[in-house]
Amino acid sequence: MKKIFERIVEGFLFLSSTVTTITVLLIILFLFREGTGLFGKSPTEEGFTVAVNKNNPVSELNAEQVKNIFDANIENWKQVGGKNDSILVFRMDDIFKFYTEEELAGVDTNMTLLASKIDEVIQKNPNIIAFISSKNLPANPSSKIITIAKINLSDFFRGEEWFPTSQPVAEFGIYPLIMGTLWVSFLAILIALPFGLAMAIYMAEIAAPGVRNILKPLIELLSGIPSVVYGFFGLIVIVPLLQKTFDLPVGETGLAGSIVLAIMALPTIITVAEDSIRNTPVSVKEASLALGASHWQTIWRIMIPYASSGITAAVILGIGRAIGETMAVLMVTGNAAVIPHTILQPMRTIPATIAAELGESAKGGMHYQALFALGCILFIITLVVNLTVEMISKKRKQNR
Amino acid sequence: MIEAKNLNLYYGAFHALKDINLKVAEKSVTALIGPSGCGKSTFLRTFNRMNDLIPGVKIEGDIIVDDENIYQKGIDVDRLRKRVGMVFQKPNPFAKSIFENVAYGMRVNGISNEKVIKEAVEQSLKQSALWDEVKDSLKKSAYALSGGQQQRLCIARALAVEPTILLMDEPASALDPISTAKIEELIHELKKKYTILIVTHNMQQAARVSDFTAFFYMGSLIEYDLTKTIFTNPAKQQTQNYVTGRFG
Amino acid sequence: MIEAKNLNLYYGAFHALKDINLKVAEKSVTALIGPSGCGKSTFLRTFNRMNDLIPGVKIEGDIIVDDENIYQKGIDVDRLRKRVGMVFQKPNPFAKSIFENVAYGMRVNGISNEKVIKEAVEQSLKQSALWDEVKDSLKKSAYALSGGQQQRLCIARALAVEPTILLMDEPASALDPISTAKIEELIHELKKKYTILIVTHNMQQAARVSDFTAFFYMGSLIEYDLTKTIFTNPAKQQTQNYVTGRFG
Amino acid sequence: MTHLEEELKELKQQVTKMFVLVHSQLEKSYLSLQNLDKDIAHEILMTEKRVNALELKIDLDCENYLALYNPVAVDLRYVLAVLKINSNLERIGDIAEGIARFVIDSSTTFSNELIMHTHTNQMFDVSLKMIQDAEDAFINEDTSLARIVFKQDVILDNININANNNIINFIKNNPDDLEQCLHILSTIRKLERVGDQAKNIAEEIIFYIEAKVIKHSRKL
Amino acid sequence: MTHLEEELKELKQQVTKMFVLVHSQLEKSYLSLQNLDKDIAHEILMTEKRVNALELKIDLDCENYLALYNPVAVDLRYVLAVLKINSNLERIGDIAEGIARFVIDSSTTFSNELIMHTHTNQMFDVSLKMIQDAEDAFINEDTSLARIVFKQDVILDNININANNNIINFIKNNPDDLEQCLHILSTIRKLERVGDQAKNIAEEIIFYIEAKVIKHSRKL
Amino acid sequence: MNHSIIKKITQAIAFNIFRIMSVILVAILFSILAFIVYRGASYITWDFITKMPEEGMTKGGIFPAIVGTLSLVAGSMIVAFPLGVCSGIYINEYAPENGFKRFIKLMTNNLAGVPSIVFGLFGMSLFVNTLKFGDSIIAGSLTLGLLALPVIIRVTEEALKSIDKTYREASYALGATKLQTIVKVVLPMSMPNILTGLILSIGRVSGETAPILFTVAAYFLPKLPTSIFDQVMALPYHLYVLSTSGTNMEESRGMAYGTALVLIIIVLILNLIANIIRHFLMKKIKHK
Ligand SMILES: Nc1ncnc2c1ncn2[C@@H]1O[C@H](COP(=O)(O)OP(=O)(O)OP(=O)(O)O)[C@@H](O)[C@H]1O
Ligand SMILES: Nc1ncnc2c1ncn2[C@@H]1O[C@H](COP(=O)(O)OP(=O)(O)OP(=O)(O)O)[C@@H](O)[C@H]1O
Ligand SMILES: [Mg+2]
Ligand SMILES: [Mg+2]
Ligand SMILES: O=P([O-])([O-])[O-]
Repeated sequence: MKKIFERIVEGFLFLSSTVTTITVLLIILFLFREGTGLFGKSPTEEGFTVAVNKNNPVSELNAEQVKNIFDANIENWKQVGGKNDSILVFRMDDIFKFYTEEELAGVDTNMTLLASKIDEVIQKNPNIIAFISSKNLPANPSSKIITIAKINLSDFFRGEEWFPTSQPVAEFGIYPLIMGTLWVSFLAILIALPFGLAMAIYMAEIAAPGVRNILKPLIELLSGIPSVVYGFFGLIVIVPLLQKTFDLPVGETGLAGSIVLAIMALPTIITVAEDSIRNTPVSVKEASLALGASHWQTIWRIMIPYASSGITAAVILGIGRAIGETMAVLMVTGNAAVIPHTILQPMRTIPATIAAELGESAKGGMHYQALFALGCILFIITLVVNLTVEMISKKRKQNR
Repeated sequence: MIEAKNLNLYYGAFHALKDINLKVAEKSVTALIGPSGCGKSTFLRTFNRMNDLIPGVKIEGDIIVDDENIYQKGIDVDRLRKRVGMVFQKPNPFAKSIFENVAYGMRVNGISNEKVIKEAVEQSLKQSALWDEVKDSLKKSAYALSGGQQQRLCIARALAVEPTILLMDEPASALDPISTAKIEELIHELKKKYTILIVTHNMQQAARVSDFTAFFYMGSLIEYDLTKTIFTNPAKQQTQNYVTGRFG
Repeated sequence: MIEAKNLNLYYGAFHALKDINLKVAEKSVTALIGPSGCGKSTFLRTFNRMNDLIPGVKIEGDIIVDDENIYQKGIDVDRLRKRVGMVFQKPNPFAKSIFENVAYGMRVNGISNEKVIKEAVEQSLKQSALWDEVKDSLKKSAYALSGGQQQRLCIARALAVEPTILLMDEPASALDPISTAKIEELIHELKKKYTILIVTHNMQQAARVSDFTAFFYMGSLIEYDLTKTIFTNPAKQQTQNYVTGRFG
Repeated sequence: MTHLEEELKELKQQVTKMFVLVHSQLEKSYLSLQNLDKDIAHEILMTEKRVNALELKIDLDCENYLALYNPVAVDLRYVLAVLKINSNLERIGDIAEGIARFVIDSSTTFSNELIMHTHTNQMFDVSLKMIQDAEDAFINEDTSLARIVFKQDVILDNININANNNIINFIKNNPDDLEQCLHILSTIRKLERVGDQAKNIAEEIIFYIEAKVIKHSRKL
Repeated sequence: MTHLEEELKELKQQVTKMFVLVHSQLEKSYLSLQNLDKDIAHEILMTEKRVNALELKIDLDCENYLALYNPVAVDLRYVLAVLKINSNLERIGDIAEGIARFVIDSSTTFSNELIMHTHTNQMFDVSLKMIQDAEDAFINEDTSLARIVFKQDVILDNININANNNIINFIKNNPDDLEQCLHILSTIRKLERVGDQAKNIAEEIIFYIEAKVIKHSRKL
Repeated sequence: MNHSIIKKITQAIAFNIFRIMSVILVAILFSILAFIVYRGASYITWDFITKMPEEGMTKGGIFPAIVGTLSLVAGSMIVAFPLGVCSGIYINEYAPENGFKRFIKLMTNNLAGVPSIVFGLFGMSLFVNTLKFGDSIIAGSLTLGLLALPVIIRVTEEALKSIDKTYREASYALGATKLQTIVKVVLPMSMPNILTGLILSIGRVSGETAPILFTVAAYFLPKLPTSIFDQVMALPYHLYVLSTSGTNMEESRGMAYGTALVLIIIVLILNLIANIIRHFLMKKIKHK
C-alpha cells in the first residue's frame, strides 16, 4: 500500500520534470515550423506576380533586382542582363495611364476585361515590367511571368535590407539586425565589465563591512527592477542627454541602448563576481597574506584567478541576456534597420524587431514567418551560450 | 626570540585572551592545547597579526618577535608575515601548479630571478619531504595531490619565503593517521631550523611532537612548561584534569 | 547475531570489500579501524543496506542480522533500518524541535499515540545522557544545542525506534575532546543494551571504547580480535605496524 | 564515575587483594616458623600459586590499561606505581614461601631462644606492620603514612646488621643448632628484604601521589 | 628511521649501558671477595651511585615515553620489559654492593678453600655468564639465547640448595671461620637472587619479543 | 626602490581606482532610483492606484493594470510553482544519475536562457493561436509560468542539493521511506531557500513585458477582467505604451513616472520579504 503510493508520487514527479523538456521541444517545434516556412517561398506577396513582355529575354530576377527596378534604382534592362532599353514600371494603378475610366468601365464586374487590358499593355510595351495580381493575368502568350528567386538562408543572413512589407517584393535581409544586436550587446558588456568587476572587488574586499551591508541589498534591488523601467529611464534621461552631448539629430542610438543594457547588466555582474570572489576560502586568502603578499597582491594573484571561471561564466551569460533583451533596447535604440557605421546612429536589434513588428504582421504571412525565423536565431544563440557556460562550469568542477 | 607580554585581546566586548605572558623557546616546538574556544587559534594568530583582518579586534600588550614589538606603530605587516610562516587546518594550496604554489611567496616578495626561485622551490620541497614524490610533476595542478601531500605542499610554500617562525593551526586534523604521522615526522625535522608553534586538539599529538606545551583555558594561559612535565606531572590541577580527560 | 559471510562489494568495477567474514559479538562494541579508504565505512553501511542508495554498487555474499540474510529478496529495507540505528560523523539533527527530532523515527513508523511517543522520547534522551540538559527546552530548535549535545541528540533519535544494533561512523571526529569524552562514555553505557559497530580514525578511541577491533586494509579484513589483543599483541605484522604507527 | 575511573578502581581492588594476600602469607610463615608447623608451611606453598597468578593478572591489567587508555600524569604514575608495587609484593610473597621452605627443610624446631636472641620475632612484627602501613597508605593515598614506613625500616636494618654477630654468639653457645642458625640467618636476610620492599612500595605511593622520586635519595 | 624509533633506540642504549655497568659491578665484587680487596669494594660502593642514577634515568625515560608516545603492542611490551629489566639490573647492582660491604666488614680474608667448597666461585661465573647472555639476548633480540639463561639458573639453584650443608660441613672442620662462613652463606643467597633476576630479565625479553608470559610457568 | 614600498604604492593606486569607480557607479545607479522616486512620488496617490485611466491615459489611475499584473502573477505561479518544485524534487532526489538526468537538466538550463521575447513568440503561437485562447489572462499566465519554471526548478534543486546527504541517510536509517524523508526532512530544511527563490521569481514575472506583448496585454482597457479568457492591462506594458506610443506622450509622462515607481515599489517589497525569510527562517534552519 505504502509502496504503491510512493510509486504514484514518483510517477507524478517524473511527469513534472519532463515539462521543461516538453516546453523546449514545443518551442523548437512552433518556432521552427513557422520560421522555416519562410524559406523556399517567393518573396512576392501571395496572389501577385511580376510579368514582362514575352519578347523580353529576361526571365529571371532576384528580389533585390525587382525591388531596385520598382524603386527606380535600375532603369535600363541592360543592368539586369536584358536589351539596352529603359524599363517601364507598371503597377496596377498605372492602368489608368493607359486607358481611360470609360474604357475600363465595368472592370469591377468583369475581371476578364481588366485582365485583357493589362495583357494588352504588356503586349504593347516590350520594355514593360508589371506587378499584377495573378487573377488579372489571362492565360495567353503575350506576357511572360518572371521567375523570382525564392528566399533562401544565405539571402536571409547576408541580405542587407530588411523591408518585410515592401511591394512588390519584401526583403528579409537580417544582416543589419544582427549587426545592430552585436554592436549594442558587446558595447554594453564592454561598459559594464570593468565597472562591474571594480565594484565587485571593492565590495568583496576593500569596502568596510558597514558599507558593504548597505550596497549589497541596493544592488540586489536594482537587479530586480523590470527592464521597461530602465528603458523608460533611458528614454527620458539618456536619450536627450546623448542628443545634446553629441549634437545628434536623434538621441535614440545604439549607444543609448548599450548604456541602458550596461546599467541593467551591472547588478548581475556585480553580484556574481562578488560572490565568486567571496567564495575564495578564507584560509586560502590568509595563506597568501601569511606569505607576506600585500592585500592587493592577494586579490589580484589569488582571489581573482580563483574566481575567474565563475566570472567568465557570468560574463558569457550576461552577453546571452543582453542579446536577448527586448524592451529596454526597443525603447531607446531608434530601431533603424540599417547596417551600423557608428554607434551614434539608430540601430535595431533582433528582439526589438520581433517586439515591434509582430503586432502588425498578418498571422501566417511571410512577415510573421520571418519574425519567427528571428526567434529561431535567438533561440539558437541562447543554446550556444548555455552550452558554453555548461562546459566552463564543468571544467571548473574538474579542477577543484 | 618570541614573546607575548601582558597580552589582552578583545573581539568587540568579548575578552578572548586574558593577560598572556609567554616566552617561546627558539628552534623548538611549542604546542598550544586547551578546550574548544579557549583562545588557542586566536593566540597563534597574534604572532603574524592575522587577527588584524577581523573587524572589531582590539589588542593590548606586546608581542615581541626578534626584539621588535610587532604591534607598535609603523610595523610593516607584510614583512612581518614573511618572517612568520603559517600552515592551516585544511590543506589549502592555491589554484596553481605545484611549482607556482611554492614560488608564489617569493614572487610576491619581489624575487624574479627564475634560477633563484627554482632552487628555492626545490629546497623547500625537499625540506618538506615532498620533493621525491612531486619532482616529475611540478607543472601539475596542486589539486592533483592527495590531502597529506597538499598539506606538505602548504608547508613547503611557507618555508620558501625563509621564515624563522612557523605557526600551525591544527595542521593534521583533516588528515588520516598515516598522513598525520608524516606531518608529525616532518615537524620533528623542521624544528632543527625553525621555531614552531602548533595548535592541536589532539593531546596525544601535542605530546608526540612538542617540546613545550601551553595549556589555555577560557582565554587564560593556565600552565606553560616542558611537554614532558605537562604530561607526567603538571603543576596545576586544571591542567592535570584536562590531560587525563577528567575535564568538564 | 550479526555476521558477514563471504562478503564482496563492488563500486562499479572497483572491488571495495574483499571476501569479508566476521561475526559481531552481541551487546559489545566492535571498532573498525584501518587507513583511509580501506572500506570501513562501506562495510559498516552494508549492515543497514545504506549502500543501496549509491548507484552502481554490487554486493555478493551474505549479511546475517538476527538469523536473516538481509540481502535476500523480499526483505523490507525500511523495517531492517528500523532495527539498525545509525549515527553519522557530523551531528545532523533535523530542522525540528528537540522533541520532534527524537519522535521522528516513531512517527514515520506509524506510531501516533502521543503518550507513547512522549515516554519513548524521554526514555531515549535519558539513555543518551541528554535528558537533564534539555528537559526544559524540548520545544526548542535542535540547532540551539552545542555540537556535542547535537550528537547525543542524534544518538537519542536513533535509540527511539528501539534498534538492536547501532552503527556509528566516526561519531566523534567532528567534536572537541570534552564532547568526545562524553560520547565515549555514552557508548560504554549503551553497550549494555545494544550491539555497537563503530568506525573510527582515532586508534586511541578504538582502544578506549571497543571490546573487539577489526583491522581493515585495502578492502580486506586483516585481523579481528579482542581489542586488548589487537593493541597488546596483534597476530598480524600489518596490524602491528598500523597500531604502532609504523605504517606507510 | 567515568569508565576510566572505574577501571582504575578495579585495579586498586586487585592490588589491595594482593596486599592482603601477601601480608597473610608472611604472617603464616611467621606462625609456621615459630611452631615448626609444616602444615601451615605447605599451605603457604599452595597459596603462593595464587599470589603468582594475581601478580600476573595485575601486570596484564596494567599492560591493557596502558595499551587501551594511554594514561598520562597522575594516572600514568599510578599505573607505573602499581606495576612496581605489584612486583614488590610478589617478592614478599616469594620470601614468605622461602621461609616456609626452611620450615619444611628444617629437621628440628627453631628454638625460641634463638628467635628472641636474633630479634627475628621483632623483625617479623616490624615487617608485617610495614606491609600493613603500606597497604593503608595505598588505600587511603596517605603519603604521611607511607613516610612512616621508612622510619620502621631502620629497625630492621639494625637487626640485620647485628644478625651475624648475634648468630655467631648463639652458635658459640649452641654449636649443635648450626643448621637452625643458618636458616634463621637466611630468614633474617630475607626479612631485611621485606623491609626494603615495603620501603619500595612506600616510595612508589609517594611517587604517584606527589610525583616525587625519593628512591635512592635521602630527602623525604 | 622515524622519530619514535630513534627514541626507542636511545632507550636501548641506556639499558645496554646499565647491563654493562651492573655486569662490571658484579665482576668487581667477585674480584674484591677473592682478594679481600677493600679498594675495589669501595670503588663498587661509589659506582653503585651511578647505577642508581642510571636506573632512575631509565625509569624516567620510560615514563616519559609512555606519557608522550602512548606505545601499544610490541612497543608497549618493550617499554614494560625495559622497566622490569631495569629494576632487576638495579637489584643485581645492589647485590654487588652488598657483597662489597661483606668484604669491607670482613675482618679476615675469605679462604679459597671455603669458596671452592661452597662453589661460590662457580656461582659467580655462572651468574656473570647469565647476565652476559641476557645482555646479548636483549641487544640482539635473541629469544633462544634468553632461553639458555634459564638453563643456567638450575646450576645456581643446586649450589644454593646445598649451600647450608656445605657450610655446615665446612664449619665443622673450620669452626674458627664462622664469620667468614656466614658471609659466604649470605653471598650465596645473594648470588642465587642474581640468577633469579637474570632469569627475570630473560623472561621479560621473551615477553616483549614473543608476547609470551613465561613467568611463574614451566612452559618455555 | 625597496620592493615593499612598491607593493604599498601599487596597492594604494589599485584600491583608489576601485574606490573611485565604485563611487561613480553607485552614484549613477542610485541616481536612477532617486530620479524615478523623485519624479514619481508626487503621482502616487490613492486615486492613482485605485482609479481607471481616463482621457487617453493622461489622467486617472492604473488600477486595471495593477489588477492585470496581479492576476498574471497569480496565474503564472499557480502553474510554475508546483510544477517547478515537483520537477526540482524529481531531478535532485529521484532521477537516476545517467544521461537522462543530464538531458533534463540541460533542457532546464536552456529554457532558463531563452530570451523572454521568444517566450512571447511561443506563447502567441501555442496558446493564442493553436489552442485558441486568444489574447487572455490564461495565455499570458501560461507563457509567464513557463518563463518562471526553470528559475523555480533551479532554485529548488540548489536548495535540495545544499542539504547534506547524511540528513537523508539519517532518516532512512530510522526506517523512513523515501517520500517520508523528502516531505518531512528535506523539504522543511530547504523551504526558506525555495520560498526566497519563489519570491524573487515573482518579481521577475511581474516586470516582464515581452512575453505578454502578444499574449494578453491590452493597450487600453478601462475595465476589470471577468474571466481568465479576458485581456487585461499590465503595469510593465502600460509603462511601455505610455512612454513610447501614447497618443499624448507629453501629457501622459506623469502617469509613466507613477507607473515606473509602482513597479519599483513592488520589487522593493518583494525583496524585503525575501530578505526577511532568508533572515528569520534560515536562522532556524542553519547550522551554527
Ligand atoms: N571573529 C570572532 N569574533 C568574535 N568572537 C570570536 C571570533 N573568533 C573567535 N572568537 C571567540 O574567541 C574565543 C576563542 O576562539 P579561538 O578560535 O581562538 O578558540 P580555539 O581555542 O582555537 O578553539 P578551537 O579549538 O575550537 O579552534 C571563542 O570563544 C570564540 O567564540
Ligand atoms: N560511492 C562510491 N563510488 C566509488 N567508489 C567509492 C564510493 N564510496 C567509496 N568508494 C571507494 O571505496 C573505498 C572504501 O571507501 P570507504 O569510504 O569505505 O573507506 P573508509 O575506510 O571509510 O575511509 P575513510 O577513513 O576515509 O572514511 C575507497 O577507496 C573509496 O574511494
Ligand atoms: Mg582553533
Ligand atoms: Mg640501589
Ligand atoms: O627480590 P630481591 O631483590 O629482594 O632479592
